[in-house]
Amino acid sequence: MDFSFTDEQQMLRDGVGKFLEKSYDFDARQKLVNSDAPWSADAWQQFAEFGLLALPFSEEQGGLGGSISDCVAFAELFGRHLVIEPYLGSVMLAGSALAQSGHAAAQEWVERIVSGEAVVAFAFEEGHGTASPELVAMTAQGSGNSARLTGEKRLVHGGADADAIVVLARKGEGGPPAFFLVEAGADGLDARAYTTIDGRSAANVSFNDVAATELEASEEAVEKIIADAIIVQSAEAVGAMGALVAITGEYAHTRKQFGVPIATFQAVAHRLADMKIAYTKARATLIYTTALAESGAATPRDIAILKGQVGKLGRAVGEAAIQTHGGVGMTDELSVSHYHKRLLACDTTFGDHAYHFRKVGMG
Amino acid sequence: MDFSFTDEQQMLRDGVGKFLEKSYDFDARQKLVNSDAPWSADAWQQFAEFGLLALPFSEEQGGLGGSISDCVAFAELFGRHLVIEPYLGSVMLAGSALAQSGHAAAQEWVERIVSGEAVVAFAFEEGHGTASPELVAMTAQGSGNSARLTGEKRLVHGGADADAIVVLARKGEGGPPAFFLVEAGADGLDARAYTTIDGRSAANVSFNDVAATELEASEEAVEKIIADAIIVQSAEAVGAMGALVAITGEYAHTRKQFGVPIATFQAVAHRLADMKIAYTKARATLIYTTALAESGAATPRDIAILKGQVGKLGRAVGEAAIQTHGGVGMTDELSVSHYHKRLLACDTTFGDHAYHFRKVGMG
Amino acid sequence: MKIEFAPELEAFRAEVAEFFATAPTPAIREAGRKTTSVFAPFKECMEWHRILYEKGWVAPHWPVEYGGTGWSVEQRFIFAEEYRKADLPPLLPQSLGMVGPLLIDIGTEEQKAKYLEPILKGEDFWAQGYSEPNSGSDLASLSCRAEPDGDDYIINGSKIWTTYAHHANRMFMLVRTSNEGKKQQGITFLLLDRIDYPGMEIRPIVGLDGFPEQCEVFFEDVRVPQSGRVGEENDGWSVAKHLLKHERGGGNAASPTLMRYCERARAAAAKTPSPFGGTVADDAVFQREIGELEADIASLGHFEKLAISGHEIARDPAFPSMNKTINSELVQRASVLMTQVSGVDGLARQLEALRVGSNVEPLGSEFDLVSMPLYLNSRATTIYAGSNEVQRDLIARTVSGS
Amino acid sequence: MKIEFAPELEAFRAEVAEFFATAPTPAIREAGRKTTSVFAPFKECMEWHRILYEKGWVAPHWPVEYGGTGWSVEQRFIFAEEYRKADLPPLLPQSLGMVGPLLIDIGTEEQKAKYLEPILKGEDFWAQGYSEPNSGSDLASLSCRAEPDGDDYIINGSKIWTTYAHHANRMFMLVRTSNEGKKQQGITFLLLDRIDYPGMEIRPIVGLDGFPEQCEVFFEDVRVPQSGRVGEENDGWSVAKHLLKHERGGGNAASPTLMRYCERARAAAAKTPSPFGGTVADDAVFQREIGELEADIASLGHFEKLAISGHEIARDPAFPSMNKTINSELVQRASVLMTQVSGVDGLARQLEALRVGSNVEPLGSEFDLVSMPLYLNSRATTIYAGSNEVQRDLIARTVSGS
Repeated sequence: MDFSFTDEQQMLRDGVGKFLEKSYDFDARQKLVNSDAPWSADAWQQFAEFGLLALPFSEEQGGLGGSISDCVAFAELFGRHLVIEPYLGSVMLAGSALAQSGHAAAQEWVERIVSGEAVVAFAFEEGHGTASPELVAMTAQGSGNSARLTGEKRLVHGGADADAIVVLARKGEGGPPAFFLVEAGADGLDARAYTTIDGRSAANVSFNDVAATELEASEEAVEKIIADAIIVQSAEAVGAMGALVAITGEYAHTRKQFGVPIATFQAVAHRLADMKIAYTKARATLIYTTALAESGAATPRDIAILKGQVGKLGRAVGEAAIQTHGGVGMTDELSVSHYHKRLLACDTTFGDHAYHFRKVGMG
Repeated sequence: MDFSFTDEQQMLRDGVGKFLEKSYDFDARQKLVNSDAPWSADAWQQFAEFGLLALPFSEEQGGLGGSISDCVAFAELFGRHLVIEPYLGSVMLAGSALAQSGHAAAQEWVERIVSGEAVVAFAFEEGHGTASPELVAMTAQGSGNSARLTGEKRLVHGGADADAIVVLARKGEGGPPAFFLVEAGADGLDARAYTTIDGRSAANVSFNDVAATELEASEEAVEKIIADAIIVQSAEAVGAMGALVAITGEYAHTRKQFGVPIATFQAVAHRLADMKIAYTKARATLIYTTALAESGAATPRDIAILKGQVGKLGRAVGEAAIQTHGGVGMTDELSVSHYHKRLLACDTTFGDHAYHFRKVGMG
Repeated sequence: MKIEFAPELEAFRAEVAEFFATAPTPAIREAGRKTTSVFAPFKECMEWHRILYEKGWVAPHWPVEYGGTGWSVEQRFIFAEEYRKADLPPLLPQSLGMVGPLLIDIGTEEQKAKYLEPILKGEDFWAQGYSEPNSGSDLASLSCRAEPDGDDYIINGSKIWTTYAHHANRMFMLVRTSNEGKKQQGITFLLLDRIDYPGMEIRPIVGLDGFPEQCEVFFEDVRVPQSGRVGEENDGWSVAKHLLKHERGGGNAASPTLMRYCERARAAAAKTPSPFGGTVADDAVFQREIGELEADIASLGHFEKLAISGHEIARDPAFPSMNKTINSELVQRASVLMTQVSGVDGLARQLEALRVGSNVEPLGSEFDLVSMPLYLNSRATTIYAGSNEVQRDLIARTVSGS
Repeated sequence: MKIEFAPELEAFRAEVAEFFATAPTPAIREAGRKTTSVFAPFKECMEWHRILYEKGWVAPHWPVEYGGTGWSVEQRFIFAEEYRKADLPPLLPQSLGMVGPLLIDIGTEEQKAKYLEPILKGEDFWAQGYSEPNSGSDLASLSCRAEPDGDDYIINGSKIWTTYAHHANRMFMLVRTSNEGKKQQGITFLLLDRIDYPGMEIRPIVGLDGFPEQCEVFFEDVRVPQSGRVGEENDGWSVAKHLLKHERGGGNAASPTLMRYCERARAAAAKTPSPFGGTVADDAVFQREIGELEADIASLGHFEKLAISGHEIARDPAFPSMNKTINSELVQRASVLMTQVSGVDGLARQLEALRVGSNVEPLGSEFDLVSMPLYLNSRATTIYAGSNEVQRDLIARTVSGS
């Protein structure tokens, strides 16, 4: 067993980390969130230069043939810096859906994603919490190059700004879930854009008999793409948890009440201990599950355990961080509340911890 | 609204309390539990003299026409002193079942219960947790004076020592639950006696075509008798919780570690605070629900809330008391663990807190 | 023990329900439904305040001679229950629940004559100036300074977490008038007639939910009259402690609001498909969780009713702290349950749609619009008015074996 | 990152499973099923210890040169998993997990030569004498005194919570040899060759589950040789701290035992009717709860496997305390779930039926026989080996921002 990052992965982390420290500190991030831009084109270009946009794709497709642990390696840093760019949607989800398709148009889109030229959104959620592909209800009419989509997808990150959208929908009434490609500006496509609580550009996208191209995909391929996205999103969440442990520890040793640092109060100290335990548990599960996935051995149960644990523990760490900070933890000005909102969003998407724990319990 | 005990109730509490302080301290109780006697005949006789055995019965039946709040008034003290006598089974349950019946034999048994001459057990549980009369499966054949019972009842307090047993069983296949009277020593009756974790004499009782007398009872009467028993048992549990708060507070202010009383450690102090909050909540719900029942207005939901809260909070208080005491809390020698085991038993019988909360949630 | 269920009470309930069904304007109703905090939208809340004043129902918990209603405990609970059922904006606590009762208890006749009626009428709204950037849980360490100067004090320093100061016209506050002795000893309680004295500056603080609910208030050589002092100079700590009882313990019962959150969660759950089949409302796990929450809220209600009836429970010195602790943690639990029902539909930031009078349609249901802001805002309940850590310290001090 | 799933490992698993299926006697199997504590029934446990010794598998975590197996991390986990699946009694930790590894690390050559082999062979069983009636969490305040006298020490005082002292033939202990300086400084770590030295008295303590698992040990002028000292005089605290790492962190992984509890709970639940219809195993609430518990146990397993593989996580100074905290709280949660499945059938006190070799039939199933004693006994897990309060203090000390 080996659960450490390779030297190459460590180098990638160092490089990405230095860039984010320098160009993506919390103030810069907040300026970006509060701007009209859906994300930073500069940062995206920089990610392309680091090879992040090419990482998960095969060399034949112009990618770097990276593995899931490569993605985890830098995704922790994305979490630490609250990166809002649609990496998960465009690269891990839409990109992987396109890459596994033999369709010529799909291959072109992959190239454009890899080069940073295009961003493709991924439309999955249908409201309240579409935890798994098996819960997707939207149904495509027709197939191949002449499929038609009708219905609504919610929380589509980058849905109003992307160059195309990959939609997960059923192949005909009662059919299996499959991917469909829709180009931006297609007739009948309408996106209502908004910002999420975690500072991302998203949209609820309605489809009114929209022309789409079916990207053939096996059920296993769909499941694997979602599972890999869950691992990478979990890495982001674990990165955010680590940041909160550090920030809160620092604050508790600095902030004085009753003449002493609040870390000297046992109630505060024990909360810090619980935060560290939660972070350590979540990180251990992230790393182990990544190694399992890397070995091709991660089961749906393993993924459910990871998603459930990171969701539950992330929430707990966020709430503890706010409580320890007191009033200032409640403000928009400090990063603490933004980390917490990111962790809430990670818990909520792709099924929250209650959903996944129950799946584990169902055996 | 008035939620206080009346002067008369307060006098009863004072009298019973003084007796228990004097004759039923923890050492005496442990001696009794570890003896061969199923309970203390002396204490039972004393309860008769206080009128406790007559309290819930009407004056026409030789009782005192007391109310549910009268019973709650002294039952808290039973809990505080970990009284093991089968008051709940013989008086609140079997006694009330007999008292509501028009049957002549039943009336005679009531008189013998009131005088302290006889103890009657109540057979309800059928294993793992028979939370409600509607879950009783045992079915009587025949009816009236010639009913026959076959099956097993578990956790029958005093089941091997009582002079008779009142059994809750269905009136024929799919029929409503009703009470059946079986005399001790009846053919086909077999009791396997044991002591419970909370020091009570109980038995698993098997019925092999045993002759029984049906005590006609409406479903409402059955429900009311169980509800009243739940209130009285909850009062015992609340009394036990109050004792644990006091004992643990005392210990935390006496026991020193690191040169200071452990109560000065915030983790211990906050646990004491949570114990007090739990006790106060449980007691408020006990008192309010008692007042509701006294006014004839307690619904099944009210009873489920009481049972659930006392079960959950009692467990939490017991566990906190042991943790605060550390090693000595784990011993048979101190009362702490015995209170906890009593609270566990109260939670477990008549449906645990998880059952009742779910009933509340079902609306 | 007894509880009255007299027929008159049902008539009273009908009267209250009728009034709530007819008196509020549409904007007030909207403000009620869009309340995502202890503090309702200011403008509509004060409109509603004035309507209740006209009706004579604005301060049921005040003594009759000062404008209270003289209702029985049962009536007060019926009023609170109907109030919550109608989803009306809760009245703001600073004036009616805090400074008003304080002045009734220990104000001078002049202070009562001057301040109580404008509070009742909804003409005045008071801000509370207690916390400072370096004095949160350790309130007694406050350093905002008032120097006597003739008949005035000159104030220098700052206050923080001054809820709705940007809406207030008056302010009560704690200032340091002496550094001698224990830190609790040199504190004075002041009433400020105006919140726009020269040298005062108010800066709203945007919260994690995106709203400017709290403020920071800066004082630079602000001259205020000494006649605004409540109690003696340097005795403000005991005045503040007296007031805390109202803040933490008294005022309005919280359980009807909490039960209303559960009702709203149940209604939304009945329209929400469960990933395990059927609706969330029919799901066993949801029922298990909301059942426990409702049981805990019921226990809080029992606790409140016992207290209001004069039961000994309310004389426990830990009562206000227990009340605050239980209530604040239940608000958080209820709001977590609400966000769980909303799921991903709670993740959109919809500040504009939340504004009363907005013509922006919410993305999902009105429930999904409020659940997340309510959850986020409720993280403050265990922090403000004495953090729950401080409350547990206080409660623990009342637990001793002998 | 990678995890090996080599075919050899499956062969190893088969070999282990085959051995566990054939080697234990019926009494050993019964002892395994009736284990309701960290500490299995003594007699059968030591029988099993000796069988494992013969096989060469008694101390997988020891270095090969001292009798370890030299297995890979994967093999150790496979061994632990198969061990738990077979419901075999866990070996007692005091000798194999505590004093043995300590002596391997820092014992003299004489001590190693004398003590390690009898531990491996199961000839010796060591008791641990740390706590005293007035020194629980504050272990360093211990006062049991050892006065040097020629080549000996004379011990006076007492020890408590000395698990299985009534079964032991040797004992390691902490004694006070000096009152100078900080209280940690005057402590010495001693090995006692016998537990029946003149002046020693052992009194078992009956626990809340009814069993005499713990003991009190009294010393009155007990003369023991100084050659039993480990480390320097007055330096016993650092020796004890070193040992604590083995006690809290290392030794055997706990997650397979915990997962086995879940398996047993699931099997019992499948035979238990739910009051809401069907069996408890099919119930959504049960599934929700056991799913969360199993996920937490899985995380502990991940944590353990990372640590054993040499990941940096194991070098965190908080590692032993985190491991102890997580593990102990999961044992408690698992046992609560087990008692919930048993329901009222867990309320009977069945000490006699629990005895290995008893001919008393349990009242219900074997599961119902063990669930409540296991729950009751597990209340100690958050108390012993450094209470979880102390562990959290230690963990918190490793959290600082910079």
